Amino acid sequence: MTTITSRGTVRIDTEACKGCELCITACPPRVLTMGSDLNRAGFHSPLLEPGCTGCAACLFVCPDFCFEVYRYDQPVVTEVAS
Amino acid sequence: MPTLDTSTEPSGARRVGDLTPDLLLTGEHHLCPGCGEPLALRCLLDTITDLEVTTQTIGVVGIGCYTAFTTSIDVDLVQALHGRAPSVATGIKRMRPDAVVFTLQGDGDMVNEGLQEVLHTAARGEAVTCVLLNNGVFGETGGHMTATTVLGQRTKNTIDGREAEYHGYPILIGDLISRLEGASYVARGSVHNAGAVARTKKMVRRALESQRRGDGFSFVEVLTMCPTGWFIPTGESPEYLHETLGAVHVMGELKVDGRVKTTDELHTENVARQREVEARLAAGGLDG
Amino acid sequence: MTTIAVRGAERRLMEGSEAIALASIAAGCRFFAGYPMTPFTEVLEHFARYLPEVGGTCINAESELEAVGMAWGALATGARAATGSTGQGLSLMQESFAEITLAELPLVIFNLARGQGDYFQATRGGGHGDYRHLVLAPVDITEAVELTQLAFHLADRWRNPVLVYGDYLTAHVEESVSVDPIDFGPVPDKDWAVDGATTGTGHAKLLSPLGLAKFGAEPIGIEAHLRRIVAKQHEIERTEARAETGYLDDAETVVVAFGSPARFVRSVVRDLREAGERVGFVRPITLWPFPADAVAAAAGARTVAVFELSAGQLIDDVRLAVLGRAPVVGIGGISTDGSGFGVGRLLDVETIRDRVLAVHRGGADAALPPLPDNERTLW
Amino acid sequence: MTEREVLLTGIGGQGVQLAAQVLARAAVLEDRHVLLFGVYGGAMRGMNTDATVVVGDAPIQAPPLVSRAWSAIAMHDRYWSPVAPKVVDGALVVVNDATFAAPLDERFTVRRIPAGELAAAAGNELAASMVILGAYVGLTGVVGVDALLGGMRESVPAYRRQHLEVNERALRAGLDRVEPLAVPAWQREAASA
Repeated sequence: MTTITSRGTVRIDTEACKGCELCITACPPRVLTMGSDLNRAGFHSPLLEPGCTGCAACLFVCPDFCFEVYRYDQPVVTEVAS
Repeated sequence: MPTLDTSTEPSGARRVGDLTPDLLLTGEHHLCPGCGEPLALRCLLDTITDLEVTTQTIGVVGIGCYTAFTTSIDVDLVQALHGRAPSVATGIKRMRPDAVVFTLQGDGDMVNEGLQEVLHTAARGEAVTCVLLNNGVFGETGGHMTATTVLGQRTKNTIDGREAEYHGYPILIGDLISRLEGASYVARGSVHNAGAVARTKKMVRRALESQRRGDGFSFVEVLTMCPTGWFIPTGESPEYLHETLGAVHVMGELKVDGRVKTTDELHTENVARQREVEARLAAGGLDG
Repeated sequence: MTTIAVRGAERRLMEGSEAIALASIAAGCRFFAGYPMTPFTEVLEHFARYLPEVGGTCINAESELEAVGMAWGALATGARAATGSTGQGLSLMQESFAEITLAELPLVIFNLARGQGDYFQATRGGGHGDYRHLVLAPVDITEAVELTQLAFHLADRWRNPVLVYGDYLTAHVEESVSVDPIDFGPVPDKDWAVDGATTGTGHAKLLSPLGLAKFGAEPIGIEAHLRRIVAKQHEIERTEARAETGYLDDAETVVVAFGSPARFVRSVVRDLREAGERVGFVRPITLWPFPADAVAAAAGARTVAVFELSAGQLIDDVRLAVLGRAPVVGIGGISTDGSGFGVGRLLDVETIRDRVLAVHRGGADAALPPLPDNERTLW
Repeated sequence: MTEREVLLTGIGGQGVQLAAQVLARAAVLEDRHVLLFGVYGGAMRGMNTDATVVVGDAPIQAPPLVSRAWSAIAMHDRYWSPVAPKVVDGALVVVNDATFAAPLDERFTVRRIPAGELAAAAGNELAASMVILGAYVGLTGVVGVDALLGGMRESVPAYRRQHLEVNERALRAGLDRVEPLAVPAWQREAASA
């Protein structure tokens, strides 16, 4: 086991997402990946893995206004299999 | 790797960025996946909010994909004809000198159909801010060549790429405008990555501030992705923008306080800027 | 009391162009944009001179396209605004005219034309889509002062463009006139005008030719929007037609003419009446809506003659009004001078008299006398 | 309702348009109704310059291109021929003697004025049109002397103020040259003459 610290997190409006993947490449810590579920419009939307810094890069590049960005008062530590 | 719940508001956290700009009545829109126009629009609308000029702002919009936003932008708007927004903005500004007046046009609108409008408005030094969304294609008709399409760029009617001998050369509109005496602030930004968006937002802010000071004409060109019109995957469009349009339409503040910068100066600034953005992202954010 | 009111109120010699500018200002016009073109140019000059005196703005626009765009913007703020040109320049503005009409903005347009061949352009519109402009055609400078002010009133009342159609003579003849403000009554509030105050309140405004409404408001829909405009224009058609008529009761020949040439026709008809000839005239003051009832009243005559300085455009509307109850014959035609700006050989009292008499005596099939050999080369 | 028409003709530079302006403004000063239409397309290049002035006691009904004129002023004979048919029989025609060499139809009441000489004597030979206008006003009384001088002052642009005195002397020279009210424009003036 190892730990990953998240200084921030995001809320994602998956129904508004059109699956363009701009957020995936824009994310500096690379914690966004495309999910396999389809939303009602038939698009894939991103998933968040631990390690978000709350930098808001995803929000800046999202054409569909899907992201709401948060910074934790105290960083959140997630344990993951190494 | 586990995935986290992103459907609800987290506890023990403060919100640092909204879903939808305050000046949009709804975030829902029907522009294509990966379109850069909503990003540029966000820069503009958030800046109007930040500058606290909401109850004195009037916009004029041309005809393009972004026109779909006219019903959801919570700004007093006048719908103009293709190419004609700068003249309409002129009439508005002359009758309401205290208003903050902006135009929103695409490259087909501004640089093809209405080139003389924006040039004359700049030359007159009208205290309005013209915003150009430049993706090098007519997005709304399906990806046809415009006056800003760069050499080699594939469009529906330059299917093997734009050739100078056959299709002529692109117009670098920002550069052209920066040479006009009446233009006080001219900048060219982009929305191909988060750093570029943050920088573009700053340009819009400086342009609107210049207008409010009464310095003269201000202009922000924003390079935007059009993966549909470029016929490439959405994920590849930011890099395509940077390598193709961005290589010709060089980004940066082309004219500040009446001084025109050289292309070398812009390149130097761009390299420094890129380092700064990388450092800030590594440090945890662009909004600070 | 403004400087302009003092300027205009005293009866003095002024050319039509100046009278139009002063009458516009008396009507509250505070914005004008135009591009010089003979014989319209002096209208622009006078606006440029007088508007700043009342805190207004006149822009010497870089083209007609820009002139009409600027006026569009000024109108959007609720200001009374106008543009103008010669028919040729108006051709360039037609796209905007069409959209401004569909956006329901009260534009006033001055056409100081190179003749009467712009009748179709004025009454049918050179632009796209279903729209009409009210068209007022002054006979002289005194009437131009009145109709210019009426144009601003009607534009506001109907939220529809109004075109004032004059010519070289309207622009350049000088007459002793006074410009007294005329009160035509109240007009609706311009609650649609943009000033930025509703931005960010959730109730921002949108001035769109498509009848679009902001998100959350009751959507109108493009078809319903267009139908509403058409209904409005039917109401204009029903209520706003104006004409001057003379001697129709027992006239055997009725002459129809508009604008400056109608002044010549009126003079000819009066002279012929004094000589005992049973002739009459109808002068449409509004070209749209066309005063069909007034013209239909002429259908009792043996012959209806149309005098216009064009290949025959007004005559179509006259025929539609008369509906075959009397023969309608054109006694005008192409008439210009060597410069192309003026009005040419046909605009001559003796020539018109000969032509009216030919039809009066010989009926609709009568051969018209040839044109006199006195072509004017310059104006 | 009486309307008095005067057709003015000459070549560019002779002051035809100025004379028309002076007469029209003078009539407005007397509260008459006036129509003035000047035609001077090629005037700067020595071509024709014409004007129509109509003075009345009610709003002018005559069209701006008059076909039956009550009187005429001709500064030059070069463009007289298209004007002559529009002048009625017996009408007063005042001409500048030196530049109107052509014979004039006997159906007119002609007054030939040596306008150039009188203007030169008044201080500027270029003021010939003012001499002719003075003579015309003297003969017709279409306006009074005070109004005539007032109309002249209103018509001269600010940058030509230095000509006011010469113009006044020229107008008076014309007035003095003719028999007063020989062809009266108005009945009242004729009766009081």
